[in-house]
Amino acid sequence: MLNQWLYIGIFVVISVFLPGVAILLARILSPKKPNAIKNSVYECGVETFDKTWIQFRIQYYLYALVFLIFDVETVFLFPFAVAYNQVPLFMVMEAIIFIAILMGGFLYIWRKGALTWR
Amino acid sequence: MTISKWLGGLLSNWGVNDSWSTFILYLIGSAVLGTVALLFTLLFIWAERKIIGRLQDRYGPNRVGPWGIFQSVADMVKIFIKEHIIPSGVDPGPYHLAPIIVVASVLMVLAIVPLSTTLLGSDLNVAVLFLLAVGGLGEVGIIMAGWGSNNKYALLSAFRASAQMISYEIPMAIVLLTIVILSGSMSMNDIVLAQDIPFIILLPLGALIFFIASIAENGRAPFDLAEAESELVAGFNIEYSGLKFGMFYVADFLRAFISAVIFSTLFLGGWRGPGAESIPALGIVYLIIKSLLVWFLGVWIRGSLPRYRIDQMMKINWKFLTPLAILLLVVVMLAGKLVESAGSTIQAFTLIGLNLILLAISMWILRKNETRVEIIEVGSRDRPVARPDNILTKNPRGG
Amino acid sequence: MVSLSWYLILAAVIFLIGVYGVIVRKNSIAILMSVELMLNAVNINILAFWHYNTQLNGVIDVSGMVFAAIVIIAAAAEAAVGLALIISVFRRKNSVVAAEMNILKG
Amino acid sequence: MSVQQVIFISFALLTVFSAIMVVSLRNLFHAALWLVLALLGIASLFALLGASFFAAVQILVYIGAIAILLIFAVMLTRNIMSDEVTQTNRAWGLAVLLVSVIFFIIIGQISSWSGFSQPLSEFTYTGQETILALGKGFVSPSGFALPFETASVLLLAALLGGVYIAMDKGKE
Repeated sequence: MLNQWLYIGIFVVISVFLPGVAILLARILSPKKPNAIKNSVYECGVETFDKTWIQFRIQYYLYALVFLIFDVETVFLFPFAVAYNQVPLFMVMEAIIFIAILMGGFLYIWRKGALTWR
Repeated sequence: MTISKWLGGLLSNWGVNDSWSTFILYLIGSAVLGTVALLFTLLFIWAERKIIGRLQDRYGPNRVGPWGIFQSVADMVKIFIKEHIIPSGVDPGPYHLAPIIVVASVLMVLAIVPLSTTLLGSDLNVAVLFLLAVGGLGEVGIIMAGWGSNNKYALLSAFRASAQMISYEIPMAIVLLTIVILSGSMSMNDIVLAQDIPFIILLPLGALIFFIASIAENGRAPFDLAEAESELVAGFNIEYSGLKFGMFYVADFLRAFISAVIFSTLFLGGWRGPGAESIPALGIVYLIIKSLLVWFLGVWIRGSLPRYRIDQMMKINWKFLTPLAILLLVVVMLAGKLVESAGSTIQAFTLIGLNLILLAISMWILRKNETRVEIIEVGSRDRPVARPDNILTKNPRGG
Repeated sequence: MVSLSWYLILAAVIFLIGVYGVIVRKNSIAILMSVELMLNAVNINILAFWHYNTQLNGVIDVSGMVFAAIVIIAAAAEAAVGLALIISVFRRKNSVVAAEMNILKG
Repeated sequence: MSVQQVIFISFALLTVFSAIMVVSLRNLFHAALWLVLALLGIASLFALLGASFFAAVQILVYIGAIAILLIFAVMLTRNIMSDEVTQTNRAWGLAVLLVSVIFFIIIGQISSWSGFSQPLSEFTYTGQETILALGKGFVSPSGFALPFETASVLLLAALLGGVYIAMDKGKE
């Protein structure tokens, strides 16, 4: 098993290395003539105002929250899915109950309007 | 694979011990795969531009070389020697790292794809989860790009892109769950081996959901609202120039092909085909042909459909795809156990039938909730028009 | 060979870095990050002992894995609700500093 | 030193360094990015322990979801002033002292245990065995069916609570 992870690790290093080297090379080859106007923030020609790091709407957070919960749910169903062929029907029912409990919450937030983009 | 055996033999002849020779082999293999993938991207960029051009009744690139085939090479050379403009006030760490992370997160997927019977990068026993996890790394890269750029449009676009990517990961993960139920394993190679009948036949609805979700995950049209020109200028990569921008560009086109590879591995039987077991090289050819078909479908969709609005995009995911995927999962779980003792033919037909029934029901629900958009005629009737016989002074209501 | 003690010491170090963060940080989101570090340190411990147990008994020890899974689920729930609380407080008081969340003080 | 030891030490150092950055940086966004790196280091340690499933889950849940949620929250609650003011309270010297004392107490206590320096050998399980065992354990009534269902209820509570608290009440 470690061998497989070793390959993954090497692949990760390579896939960081290749674009990194390419960018570095291009950086060396390319001309460098910065000036204040070229380096200003692009905002369709309008002078930029205030800081960029302003606050954003709550809706993004809500989606991320719902995603987190469903992600965790799905991830822990994966071991069950692997074992699916070797367990009897009533154990499958347990997994379905697991899903059903969360679906109750899903319906609630749907009714509440958390899934509607505003 | 014979080449790797030969290389291994060569290394052990040189007196390199076993673990080091594995290491070196892995290094060479991954370096070759990564480089080939990056270079092939040039070809994909050209092909996609050409196809989109023809779909939209244009020529597409047609100047450099026959059929403009060297257009992307020329583009690459140009982008390579372009100046790297670093806007003032960027957050240097995230800004410089983001393009590398985005490309890496795309390339990393290749590590787990089985290319043929004997040539598989890594037979990881949690490959399916790895697939999903790498997507998460890409989100981090995009957020870094948006944050580091010190630009409001970029940040807003990064927010949109990451919200879209995380949303569409849910139906994707649930469909993957159904695949794991059918194959009984999370390793990609086992999934390919389990496909005596390709899963697209057993799970047509699952394949459809997965395909839509993967288009959305890649942020391609019709889900390309992270780079909606009219609203957000150009997306999270607005402040990037030179090869750093080129990296985002490459990642975009490469991801389209790699997700086609993943789709054909999961649903079309990967490298399997007549004679692929005995001749491993044939497996790679089959895989590439299947992936090209899926990729072409994606390009076709990109060339034909208009972009969704953000609320529509979220609605499609959370109020249609996710419930449908969960329903499919539960149905497959129950049906698989209920017809467990029956023969494999009956099992297959039950699955197909249930899939089609679910598909029909969902289509019916979609039809019922369809909102007809009233076409409003632009322009009013009594507007004074600049015509010699109808000038403003003659019109009593004019002006 | 890597021995069990290495993992235990590493877990202790990360856990204590987390404790330090919880004590010292003012921003409540930073405190939450430190709590995540502590939970991860716990998970390293659990999985190290899972490996140890499995190796000792020769059968796969399920309880260790289930324990680790529950820790991850609890961490997810904690992050979701904790951050929601912080955002909610922020909208009322325009502050995320933990010491200023004292509405309940008599 | 063997290859495994080198790998372990490098990942351990990476994790500890990033963890220190998480608790000491002023810029919260940077702290969150360092947290991502620390979580990656921990994920690779899980892989080294033979717990592939948890390595993948670590990346998927912690980096793909929790870290993203943290970053979103950092951006949502951003004060214009928050980078300039100091992020730590005055007790940091005391905290360092306390933490190091606790560290030596813990290590002193457990180092006397007989299994402390037990070397961990590599697992022979290469396929789906460990995941299969976990999956069966989750649903079998003699195993951990009850904790599994309770976890679902916990997630439900977190979903409802989180959405209820975070949502806009009254659109005035």
